[in-house]
Amino acid sequence: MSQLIPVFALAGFVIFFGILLVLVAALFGPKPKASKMKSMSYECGLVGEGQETTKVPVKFYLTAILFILFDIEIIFMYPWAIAYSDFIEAGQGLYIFGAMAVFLAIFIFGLFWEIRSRALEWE
Amino acid sequence: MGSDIFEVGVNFGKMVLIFVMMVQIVPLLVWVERRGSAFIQNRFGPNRVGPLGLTQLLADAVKFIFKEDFLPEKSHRLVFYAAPIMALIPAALAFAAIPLSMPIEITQFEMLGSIWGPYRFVFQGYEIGIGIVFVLGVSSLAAYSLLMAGWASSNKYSLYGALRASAQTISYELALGLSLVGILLLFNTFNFQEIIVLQDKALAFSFFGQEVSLGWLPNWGVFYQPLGAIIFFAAMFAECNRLPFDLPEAEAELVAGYHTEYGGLKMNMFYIGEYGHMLVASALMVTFYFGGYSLGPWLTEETVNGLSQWIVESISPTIVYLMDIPFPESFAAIFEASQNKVNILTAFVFHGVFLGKVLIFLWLFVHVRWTLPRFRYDQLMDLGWKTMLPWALANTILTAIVVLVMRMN
Amino acid sequence: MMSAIFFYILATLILVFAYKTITANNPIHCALYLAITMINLAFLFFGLNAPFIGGVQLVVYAGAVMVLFVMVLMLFDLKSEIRAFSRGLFSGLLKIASAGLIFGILSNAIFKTGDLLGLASGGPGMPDPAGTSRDLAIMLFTKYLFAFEALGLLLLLVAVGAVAVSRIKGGTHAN
Amino acid sequence: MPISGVLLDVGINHYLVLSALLFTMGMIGVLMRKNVIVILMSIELMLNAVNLTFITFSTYNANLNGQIMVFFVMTIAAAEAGVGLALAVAIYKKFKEVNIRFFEQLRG
Repeated sequence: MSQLIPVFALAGFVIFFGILLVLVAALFGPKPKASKMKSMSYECGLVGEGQETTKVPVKFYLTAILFILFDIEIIFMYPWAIAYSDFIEAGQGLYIFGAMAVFLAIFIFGLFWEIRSRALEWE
Repeated sequence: MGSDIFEVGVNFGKMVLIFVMMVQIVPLLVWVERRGSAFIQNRFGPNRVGPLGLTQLLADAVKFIFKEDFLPEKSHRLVFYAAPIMALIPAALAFAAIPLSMPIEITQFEMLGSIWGPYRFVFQGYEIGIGIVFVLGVSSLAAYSLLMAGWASSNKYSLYGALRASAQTISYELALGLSLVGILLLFNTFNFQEIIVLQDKALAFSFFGQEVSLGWLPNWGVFYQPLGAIIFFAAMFAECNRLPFDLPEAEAELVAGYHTEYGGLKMNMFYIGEYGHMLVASALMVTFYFGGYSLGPWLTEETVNGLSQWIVESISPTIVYLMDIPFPESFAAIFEASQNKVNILTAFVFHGVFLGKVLIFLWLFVHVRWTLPRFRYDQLMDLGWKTMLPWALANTILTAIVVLVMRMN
Repeated sequence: MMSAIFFYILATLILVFAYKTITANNPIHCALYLAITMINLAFLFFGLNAPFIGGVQLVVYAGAVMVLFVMVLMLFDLKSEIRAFSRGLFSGLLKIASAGLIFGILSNAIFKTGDLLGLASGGPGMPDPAGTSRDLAIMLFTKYLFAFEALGLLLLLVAVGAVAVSRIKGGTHAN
Repeated sequence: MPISGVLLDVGINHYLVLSALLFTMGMIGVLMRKNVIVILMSIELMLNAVNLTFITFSTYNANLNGQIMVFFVMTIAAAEAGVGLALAVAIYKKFKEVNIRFFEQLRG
């Protein structure tokens, strides 16, 4: 709890500072007349298309979903790593290693299946 | 209640200091980067404004303030302005969780007519018990600022840049998170302070019941986890979107990536975020693998303590002697030698050690940028998923087996 | 005193952003507001002496799941919806009423049984925040080992399933 | 031993009421919204409300089972979001539609 007040204070301070910078930029900057050509999005001098016709590869999405699943598996390893030595000292080293070995086998199988199935190929 | 206010004041001061430290590292790093690249490429770099071009960045900052505040058409105003603010948050929050020097005990002392109680001062924004998970979680928020900036700009290159950047960030986060499991297996704690204390001694471990001791080496993580250190550092490059992983900003393809439409101070805020991320990366590298603020057997706490005791005791009488002017009684304490001053001086020496190590890694960031060419995007993703992730897994399994063999009796 | 103020600030933030999540017209705004809600909830978990769960909330929910949502929404049509809510005045009222009913039942249960359990005033004790992560890990790998392995299998199945869905005819990656 | 927790001053009921409010909001979102992805987000909101209840009871009872349950709930929620979004993307790619009304007509 007492650890959390500084976290919030810092977050609040950073947000305040950021808003201040944005405001300063808005206040001190010159304000020339807006024109159609100028406010167009910059796409290398061509007439800007904006994002409405943009086709985005869905590949990114598959990467994100695989990321979530592997991320959770990695997060599961953290408590294991923390308690590993405790188990070893209690004489249950092989038990805890075996418990994680099964999990890791599933993890490795999943990873290599994804690689084999070419789900992670980028052309 | 008084102590509460004292604590809140100290905390607030620390927060401001840490944030200022992060913001101030940016002009310094930009200067180092420009001069360093000029040095590497046999050019001059900025050398006109001020000595060695040092005030070039000050001039730049002034210029940034007076740039036009530009909002492209069809952009989403709120998200467009929120993205650069969001870029500042992860690095600042993560940096404040890293201990910058050893904690010091302040004994009771009297100043300005009142007594200030015993106080434990930590050179750390906040002592958070699960430091590693907290830092990982906070720095995973960095993907939002990229996505927000890219989407709100209403520019297709920005959108591509943002998607590339965020896909790259999250892909390398896996290798990053997995390479830390080895460190956790070794030290069995999430707490940065405890990790550093465990590294602050001579290298010693038991191997099949035999004590192996190498007194001349510190007990650093890098000696146990060389592969993990390499994977961690490479993943950190990708997390910071630095060359050779700076695909989101591949100029030839994507203009300037997700911050194409940003200018002036708002673009500068993205830079603060990026360099702040580099600072966090270096600090984490130092904390996990290179002993944090400690130097193990090369510079023990007793040595520094003795040294600072000598300094304080020899300097204080000199000042009192030299300043032979009557100053108010309440200020007299400032110039007297005391254990508190020795402790503070020691902490500052260790803080210097920490900063030195961090600077070495920051220079490495700059050096690598001007040494290696950029990856292609498919090579980048292949490296992350098919090379670094399996190697990080192998590192984890190997560490687990070795720890099991070594610690089982 | 301080902690009460802290709680009320967090609770207000959570409720405001949760409300924004379900009312914002643009789905991307919804996702961003939901991310802020989840970050605030993570801080609430830190305050409730569950720091590891708070960290996991940050890493998994705020750092992964919501990023996936935002990315998917960017792949979709970028125009905001013209009508975000389902139509029909009567059915709308019915829906609100049923949600209110659920809330009434829940709060009734909370206030009726709080005293019954003897938890409303302090409770028997809290877990020590320093030791919780390790105790949690030990419990996870003894009592809940089977569930843990089963979840590993579930994650594998979901990974395979996601790739399979993207491969089916008309799927995301069909040629 | 002094307990360093938020609950020092606010009772358990505050947390439970907050959780109930969040759950109700999530439920309203599920019922009222049309976009299937926003509905998935509302479900996440409801799951988060349940997590908050678990953590609250876990802390007040000094019992870690609740925290482990939250860990599992998070895993399942992430898996559910992944599969749900995969299906939504697949349907969107085929029919260009994310309205939940449209999903009723999918057959076979």
